[in-house]
Amino acid sequence: MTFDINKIRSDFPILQRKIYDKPLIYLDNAATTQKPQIVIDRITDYYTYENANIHRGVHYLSQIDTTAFENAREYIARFINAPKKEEVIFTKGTTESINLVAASFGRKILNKDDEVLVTAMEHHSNLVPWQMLCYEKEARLKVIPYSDKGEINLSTYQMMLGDKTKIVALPHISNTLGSINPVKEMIRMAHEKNIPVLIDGAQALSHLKVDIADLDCDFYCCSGHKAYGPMGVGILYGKTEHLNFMDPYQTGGEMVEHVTLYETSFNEIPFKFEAGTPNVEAVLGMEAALHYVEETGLDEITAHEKNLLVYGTKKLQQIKGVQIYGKAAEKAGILSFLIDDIHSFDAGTIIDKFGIAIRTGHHCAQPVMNKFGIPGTVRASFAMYNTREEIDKLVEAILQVKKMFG
Amino acid sequence: MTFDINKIRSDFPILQRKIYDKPLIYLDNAATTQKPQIVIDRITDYYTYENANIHRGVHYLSQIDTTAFENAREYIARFINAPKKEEVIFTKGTTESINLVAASFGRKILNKDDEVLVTAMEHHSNLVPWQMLCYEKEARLKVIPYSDKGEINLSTYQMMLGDKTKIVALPHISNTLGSINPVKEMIRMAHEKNIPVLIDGAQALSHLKVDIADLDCDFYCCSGHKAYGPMGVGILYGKTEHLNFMDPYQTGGEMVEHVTLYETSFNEIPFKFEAGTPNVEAVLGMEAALHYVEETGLDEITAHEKNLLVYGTKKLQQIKGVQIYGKAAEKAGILSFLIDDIHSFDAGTIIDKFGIAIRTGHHCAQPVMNKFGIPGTVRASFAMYNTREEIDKLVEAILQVKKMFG
Amino acid sequence: MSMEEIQEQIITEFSYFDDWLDRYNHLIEMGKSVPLINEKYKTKNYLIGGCQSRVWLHAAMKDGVIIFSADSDAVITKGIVNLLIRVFSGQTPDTIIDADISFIDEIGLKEHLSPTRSNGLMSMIKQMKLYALAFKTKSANQ
Amino acid sequence: MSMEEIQEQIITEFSYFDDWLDRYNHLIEMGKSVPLINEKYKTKNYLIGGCQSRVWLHAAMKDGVIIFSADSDAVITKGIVNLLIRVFSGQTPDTIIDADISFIDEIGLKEHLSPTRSNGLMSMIKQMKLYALAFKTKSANQ
Ligand SMILES: Cc1ncc(COP(=O)(O)O)c(C=O)c1O
Ligand SMILES: Cc1ncc(COP(=O)(O)O)c(C=O)c1O
Repeated sequence: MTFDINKIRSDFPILQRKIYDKPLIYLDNAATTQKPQIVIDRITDYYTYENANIHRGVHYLSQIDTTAFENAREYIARFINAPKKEEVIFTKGTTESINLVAASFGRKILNKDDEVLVTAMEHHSNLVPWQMLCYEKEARLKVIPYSDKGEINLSTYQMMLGDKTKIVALPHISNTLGSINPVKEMIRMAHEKNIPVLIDGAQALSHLKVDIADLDCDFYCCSGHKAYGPMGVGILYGKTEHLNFMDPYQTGGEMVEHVTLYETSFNEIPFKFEAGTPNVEAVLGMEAALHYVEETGLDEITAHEKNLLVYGTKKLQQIKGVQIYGKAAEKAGILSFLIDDIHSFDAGTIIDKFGIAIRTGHHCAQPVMNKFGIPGTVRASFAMYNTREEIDKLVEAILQVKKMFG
Repeated sequence: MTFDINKIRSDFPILQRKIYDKPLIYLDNAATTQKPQIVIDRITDYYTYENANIHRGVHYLSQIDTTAFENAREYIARFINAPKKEEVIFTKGTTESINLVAASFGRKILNKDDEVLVTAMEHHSNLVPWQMLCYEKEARLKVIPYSDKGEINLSTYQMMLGDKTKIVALPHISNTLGSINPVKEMIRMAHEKNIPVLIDGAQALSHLKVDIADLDCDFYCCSGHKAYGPMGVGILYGKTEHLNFMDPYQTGGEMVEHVTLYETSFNEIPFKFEAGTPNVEAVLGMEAALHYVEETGLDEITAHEKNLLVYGTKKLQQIKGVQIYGKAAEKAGILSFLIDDIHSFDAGTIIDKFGIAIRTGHHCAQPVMNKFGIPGTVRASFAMYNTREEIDKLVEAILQVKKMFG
Repeated sequence: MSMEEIQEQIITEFSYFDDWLDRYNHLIEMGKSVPLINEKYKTKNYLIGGCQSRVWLHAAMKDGVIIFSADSDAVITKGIVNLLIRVFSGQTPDTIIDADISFIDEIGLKEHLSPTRSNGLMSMIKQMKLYALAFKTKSANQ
Repeated sequence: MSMEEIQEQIITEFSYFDDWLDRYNHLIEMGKSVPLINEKYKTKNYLIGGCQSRVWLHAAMKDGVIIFSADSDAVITKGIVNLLIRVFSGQTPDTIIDADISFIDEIGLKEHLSPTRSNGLMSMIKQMKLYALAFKTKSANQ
């Protein structure tokens, strides 16, 4: 497999457009990725030829859609190497997946004075649900610290795993610092004490190989839209034993088996957790996206993004006054920085004028900002279609920022 | 405005396709509607030229998307005549909207021995969440009966509204019987006793005028995909006072205002209830769909569907052995029936062979089936693009069914 | 007859029908001759989940082969059940466990093979194979 | 000067700049001359929500007109605040309440007008109008 960046770029129609008469340079991939033509086509085809509500329909369209939907589940399960396809539940995104686990699993196992462990580098979506749960249960949220480089200290972590720890929730990759956390090792350590672990993989899917069976995590959460797929779909992977133990989260529609006015029995997994009409469009779109990633070559994508990170880091470090946040040895293509003491909003406003899409602010990870005592950062995050030339343009923009606010 | 059925039909590309070499006759609209080309185009355009994550982004794409998203909220709020646009919350569908209210409102106001009122004609999505809530709170679910015709008796209902009643949940239109319930009057009666009312409007949006201000309901729930819009988006309308009183449902992402590791304050409505990356694509698609409905003329659509209902009812009644379920005086374009004592699955399997998409089974309303002592019905449900000729074809198919199983 | 032979027979039988109408009429005919389950087995325990119509399936081991009987409240479903019983009933557990069911595709009933919950064919086959597995395990343990 | 005149003045001022770079440089210049808020008002109470940068806004009534002072931790935001203060400060509550703010569009800063939570321009204008309304109500009640 050869990684042909020109072909890849031509597969993403939005990269042909101009912003303020300049070619779009899209470096906001940690927020959401762009979509290749085949994903757009899949959606168009779906609504043009196939659209129907699935499950239980006897008519032709409903049948082919149901087949397509369940085949997509099977493909996606294989893509993340989930042991069983029924362990893959479709949600609307990472945030919902985590909330589902907090509500249906956390609420059932957590008691007063129990502990939930998270890191200090969480996205709010993997922090606030656990805060709320602990508040409700009078349990304690304990926070695993990390170094200024953005690395979790494994021995501190191991010490924190105690008799009261009922669940550990970790980000596979930090959306702010870019750290690729040693989750496999951390899962192993937790399992030694029989503690289940949830991984927030929002930043990992389609950027590095997600191998559920190898990780042996209890739950894995991710979003389609951050992995070249459509908005409105996410995955919750859960081990069968947990999913069977858990109560349903939302109820109604196809997730029930038998209903009388006063009693209801629930369907088996995964349907038990998929209340309401599923987002068939988005599931099929996500399947197409992961297909595209597989064909392009996930290892090659990972290597390409790592290259960009190394190149970008070097280039930014050459600019006087640029401070990079997040210097873990194992790091994904996410580059947070500040220029002198220029506010990220000021920097971002000017960088935007170059047609460059970067994100500024706290990136929904305010505790990370608090740690470093800053209100926000500028963040460039890479995807398979980014190039060194784009990073050079970013550098130009940064130099302009320095000139204007210097 | 003239209602040009040929133009309308040509706007829905799927209607050009064939099933088993016969033109598709799509009569499963209560399950999900088909999409006009402009909805498909809106989605394609979005991913081809505009896609970005919204809110807080300073870059161009994020800004125009945020504007488009919030404009869509404003347009949709106006479409349903909601008093304020912040009262319109985007969810993934009716089922989620109802679950949200049950969890964030119901759970907060309901105590032991309190009562929740629903009808005996609910879709499971407006039944099971209340069952579960009552179970959790040791409260009582009371069921408003209806006549064999499918009409709620208002004086019985009024008598059931008691001191212990804390919430009433009603379907605007029954998805099985087609009854258009007198919800305005029922809301008024409940309000006389200060009881809030939730309306399940899944079958109403885009079929008849939904006028929130006029209804004065406390909550209104509906889905985009049943109103010519994309899958994966729904609406929860809620009165400001309730929404402010309610706790968030899901947490994480943009719905927070300020987060430290141990404390979080929440954003204002509607954002407080929109955790995670919103489904921008689907919201814009839904806006396009409602636009299309407005341009076509909602009153004309309602009249057209009523015409089809009257015609279809007459035609079906002319077939010996056809029994129609649901004969309310006020009825939407939903026609449930059985042929002799032929199982709905048998009938549906044969009708499908004519290229006709109808639904069979319990339609996620098992209590309705129990009332009539049947395992399921065959259901034809109409949308703006259906025609009398299509109903004639359905009649042909039914005659064939009679011949085969007679 | 071996299972393959029965499948061939069924394929030949169906090959006489050119269109869906005749195929389904044949299926409906077959629905009438399904080996009826003893009424006492028409209970929840013998019900197969995941079908839109109700299907009861019973299995018994006799002289090393499994004998199936079944019923359904829908006629087409009965016809399908009958097909399956013709193929599987009277076979050994091992034959059933390893059975290839592609003949269903060849007789033009593929639509019933979709992995949905709307029709029960897949559930029926799964249940029959589960019975076979159970009997096999049981006899291995004896 | 009337509010319209000030707006005209600002539009003329910006019309000298052809490109975004000069316009933003001008805005940054203006950011330096914002009427600084008294440090004691730089508290949570005077913070405007919904801005990515922090904006503190204070208002006082003097001789029938409202005097605004403000600050922000971002320079561009300060520039925008300054623009708004030039237009609104020293005007009567009624003028402020009814003010048309389309001049922002004309000077090429429309991008800051989007109804988002990512920038605070809309929030600032809303807050200024709220102050005006509050002062108006107060003096009506006296
Ligand atoms: C009356 C009614 N309520 C609720 C629903 C659930 O809607 P959704 O599946 O879009 O959440 C439906 C759709 O099947 C319905 O007809
Ligand atoms: C690490 C991490 N977790 C969770 C999320 C939330 O994902 P979503 O908004 O798709 O639910 C994000 C995305 O912003 C993220 O980066």
